[in-house]
Amino acid sequence: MAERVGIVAIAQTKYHPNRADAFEGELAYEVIRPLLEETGLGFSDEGNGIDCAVTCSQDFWDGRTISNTSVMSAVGAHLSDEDKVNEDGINAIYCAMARILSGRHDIVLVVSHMKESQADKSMVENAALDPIFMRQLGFDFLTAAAMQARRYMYKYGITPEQCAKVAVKNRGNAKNNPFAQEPTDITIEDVLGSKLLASPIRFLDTKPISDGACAMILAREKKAKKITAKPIWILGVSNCYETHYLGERDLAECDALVSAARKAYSMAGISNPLKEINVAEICEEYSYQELLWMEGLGFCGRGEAGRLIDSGVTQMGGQLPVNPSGGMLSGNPNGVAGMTRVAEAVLQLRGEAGDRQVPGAKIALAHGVTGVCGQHHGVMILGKGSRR
Amino acid sequence: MANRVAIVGIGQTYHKNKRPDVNMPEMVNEAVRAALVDAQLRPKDIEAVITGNMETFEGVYLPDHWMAVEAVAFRTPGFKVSTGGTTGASAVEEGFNFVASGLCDVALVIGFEKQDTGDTTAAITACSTPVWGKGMATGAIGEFAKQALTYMEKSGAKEEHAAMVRLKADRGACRNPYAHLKLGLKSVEEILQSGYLVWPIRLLDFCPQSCGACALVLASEGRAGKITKKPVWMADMITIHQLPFRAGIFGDITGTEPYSQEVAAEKLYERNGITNPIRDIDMAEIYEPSNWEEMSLYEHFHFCEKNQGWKMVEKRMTEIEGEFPVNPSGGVLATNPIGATPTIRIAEAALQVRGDAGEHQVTRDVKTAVATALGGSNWTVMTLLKRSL
Amino acid sequence: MTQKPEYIHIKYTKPRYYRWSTGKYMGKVYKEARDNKKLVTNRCPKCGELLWHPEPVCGRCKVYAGEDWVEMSDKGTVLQYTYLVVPMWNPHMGERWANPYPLASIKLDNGCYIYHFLEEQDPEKLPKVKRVQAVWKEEGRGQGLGDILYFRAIEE
Amino acid sequence: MSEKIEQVEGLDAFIVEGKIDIPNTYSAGAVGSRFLIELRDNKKIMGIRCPDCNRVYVPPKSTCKDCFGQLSEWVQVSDKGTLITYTVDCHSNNVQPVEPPIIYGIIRLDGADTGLVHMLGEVDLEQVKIGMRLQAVFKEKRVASVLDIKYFKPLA
Repeated sequence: MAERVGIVAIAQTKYHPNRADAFEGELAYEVIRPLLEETGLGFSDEGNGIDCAVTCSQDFWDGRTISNTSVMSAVGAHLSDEDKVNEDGINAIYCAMARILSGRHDIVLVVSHMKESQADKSMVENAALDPIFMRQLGFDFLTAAAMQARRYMYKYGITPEQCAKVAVKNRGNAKNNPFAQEPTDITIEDVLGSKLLASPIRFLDTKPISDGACAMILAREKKAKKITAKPIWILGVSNCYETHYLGERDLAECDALVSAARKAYSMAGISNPLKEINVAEICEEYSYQELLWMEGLGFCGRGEAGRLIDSGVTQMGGQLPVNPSGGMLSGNPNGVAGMTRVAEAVLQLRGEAGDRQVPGAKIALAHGVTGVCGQHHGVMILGKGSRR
Repeated sequence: MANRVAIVGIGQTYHKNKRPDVNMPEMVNEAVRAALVDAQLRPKDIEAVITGNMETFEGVYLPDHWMAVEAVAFRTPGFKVSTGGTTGASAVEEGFNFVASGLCDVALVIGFEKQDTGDTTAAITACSTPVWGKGMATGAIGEFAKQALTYMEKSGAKEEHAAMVRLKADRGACRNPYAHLKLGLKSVEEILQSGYLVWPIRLLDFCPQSCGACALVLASEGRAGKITKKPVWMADMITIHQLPFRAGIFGDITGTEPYSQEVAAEKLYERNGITNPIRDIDMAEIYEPSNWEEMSLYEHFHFCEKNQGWKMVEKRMTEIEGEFPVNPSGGVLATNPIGATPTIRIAEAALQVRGDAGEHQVTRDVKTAVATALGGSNWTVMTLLKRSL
Repeated sequence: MTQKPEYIHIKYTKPRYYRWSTGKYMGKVYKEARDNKKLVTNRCPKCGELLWHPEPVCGRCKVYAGEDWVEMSDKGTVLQYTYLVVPMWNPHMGERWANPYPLASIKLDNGCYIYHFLEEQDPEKLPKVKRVQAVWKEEGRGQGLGDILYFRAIEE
Repeated sequence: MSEKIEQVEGLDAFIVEGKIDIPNTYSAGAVGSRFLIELRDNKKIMGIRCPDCNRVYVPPKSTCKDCFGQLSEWVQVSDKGTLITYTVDCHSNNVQPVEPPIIYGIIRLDGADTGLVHMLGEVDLEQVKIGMRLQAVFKEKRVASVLDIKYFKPLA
């Protein structure tokens, strides 16, 4: 890469179970307005303002065809340029980065918004399943995740307690995050005693229904340095698809994540992620996923994530704190969650993460996931200061 | 500076009303295979896959996930975009950005739509949120009807001119092996006898609902020369959105707002030193959802002066043999798999630049071509293609 | 003789349910319509134009528009209209539906353009409908713009 | 109309309840149709083999995920197989074909290399184990759908 791309400002809403008080455009503007105020930027293609926008939303969740029409005013799209990405928000950042590196744009606004409270989660997720062989069986992503959890735990001897530890850690971490939806003091016993939804997944192993938005501004290196004293650089990024049919995959593995991580690490020059990364924000819609995704990210060997969480390495104060924000389990909407992870990583690197700050964090990892049993993973490595 | 980008592989399906013989991924696979064959590449050469589709049209959430294997996306980076009617061009634009940025050297972009799956008009009507009033939308057709009325009143165009556009489209379609509607129309009168859908839009004035897919392989300058002897260079792309402030979703019928097409065209022409579009550009593939729209689009893209679009039609300037051919492929009036439609415009323009359009290759030598897309609340995407940069 | 191959189709007919929220800005419109039979919207502080639909940002000026609420006239001029000949599937109703009332773009007297229905159903008489006024529902308001039945031709 | 609109307590915002109701019909395609027709007419489960990697796909597909070859070599697989993973699904949703709890599982049939997602029946919840042997139970009335297999039951 000839030039780096920097994140110059981020904003997120407090995540909430029902934001009926805000229409999509209102929700989006809630995070866009502070960005404009913080950076002093306006919308302009004269080289001194935001020259295009990448949005991220889902027609199925919004219940509206061309769901981005709801936020056109908010993202300054009139007589300007906007595109909508239909995966997790981390991919919208990837898309915006390509727009800048292509030399065709300088300063890009990225925003993702979602009100899960408006839709029937199971029906939306069921509609993602192949309609010929899977959809008629009437299951959703939770059921599929339960089968993945079962296979993963069976193959590697991961225990329900180890999964529960993820929920306990993350909901506890959320107490330090003013944006988190459900910061709660829970115990392993609480998790294991909560209602069984789809074995082995229990109520406290899942994330709550959540509404919210996240936005950020990306700029090419020269401009980024002028806009802020604390730009955070995207050092590495990639994403990858897995095959759709659950029976064609080894659900105890996550090859797509391995591939995405390998490319992002190679771009960022990282060879030992556990050592070189100071803080990781991972999308875990279900508690077992944080363990499985950590293996995919190479923080430990296959089947070793249970031991990794037992060792305390991923707690606050550990060698590699994972999800200081409280993660997705503490409440982030689908589609926004990956962008929230990046926003949290930016706060960590800027030293502005408040009570959830990992001291001296220099390199951070953010991860986003889309689809059934983690069919599409995005990985981003962020850093501050000089080029690696 | 950024990499230059070329189209090195073009593939599309035969477009049809119904495709019971394939499911959606299999249909996409046909276009993908054709593009790979055209580029002489293997699946593993593809470094990123960008798909474009309106998911509510088929009722499939995350359709790119369903077709990961068939679209060569399995084990490959990529994502899906959707921006309404412009989707198939937005996907190309992101593929263009990915290659130009150096993030990858070879990208596959795919637009697709399988309209035998459900009522697309209904899905388009679902663009309007019930929050703003239920039943207060007639889908795209109603909007185009309003446009047609306004155009008639302002320009003096008659229903005959709209029929001539349809006749031209059908002539092209009959020479294009991939086109969907091939009616073999003989006369303007025949068209004027077809019934009204929404007054004054006739059944034959409007685009059909098609099943189909179109895939393009894009490559960086360093790779393009190794892949093909006939790269088609993507000189530029531009996207301009518009908000429906006034009285029409597809442009302002009060005539006081600029059209997104004008803004896009003016910027694109200025950036690329085009001062006289029909001299500096050799042909166009435009997204014309109705024949009425085609005439006003000529004006918005500055192919002619205001209110003169119908005269270009009358003078047969935009026929295959004409001095400025528009939609020799038969255009959207003949073939409309929505998510693929803008991709097909770019593919067909690229075939013309390559000289590979076969029966519907235009008479004029095509060194420069423009492809356009239309969608959303009058959003425009334009692509400028060149034989050499 | 070759047999025509049999192809299987799989049907899904269940609707997807939603609980859309109006948010604060459109919520104000719903409330004023229900309580006072009034159409309201907000005004951009920069260009001074009324926004429609109301929202926190002026799409044209790209600045925060705030909450300068203004009552709109319920009289206006028909700019353009069209009507459905063939009933089309309405996704929000789950049935084929041809609106008996023609849909029109109406310029309200203080500048906003809105879409609504016209009372006049006769295609012959429609071109003559120019000046119109909203006819409000007497019962069961609380449906937002649906609180206006249609716009009726008026003589001035 | 099933639509209900109500004000959110304490807010000038309204909830508009409604639906998106567009029936969809999916083509199974030539490959999918053959599989479903065999289920319906002959209670046979068919797979498709990739000649390059020898993998047998059940359910069948027309493109090999690894070799990208176009597949056409049909093979019949057993109606018996091994459970790879499962879940006892206790939560209910709007699209389940039967009342929960439902046991979902992925079953690798003898002769196949990929797993088929389906349901389990005639089995005690405590009895379900990864690795257990199962056999398909077909419905009496079959319509060429993946649900023509009623469920998989433990092999006696």
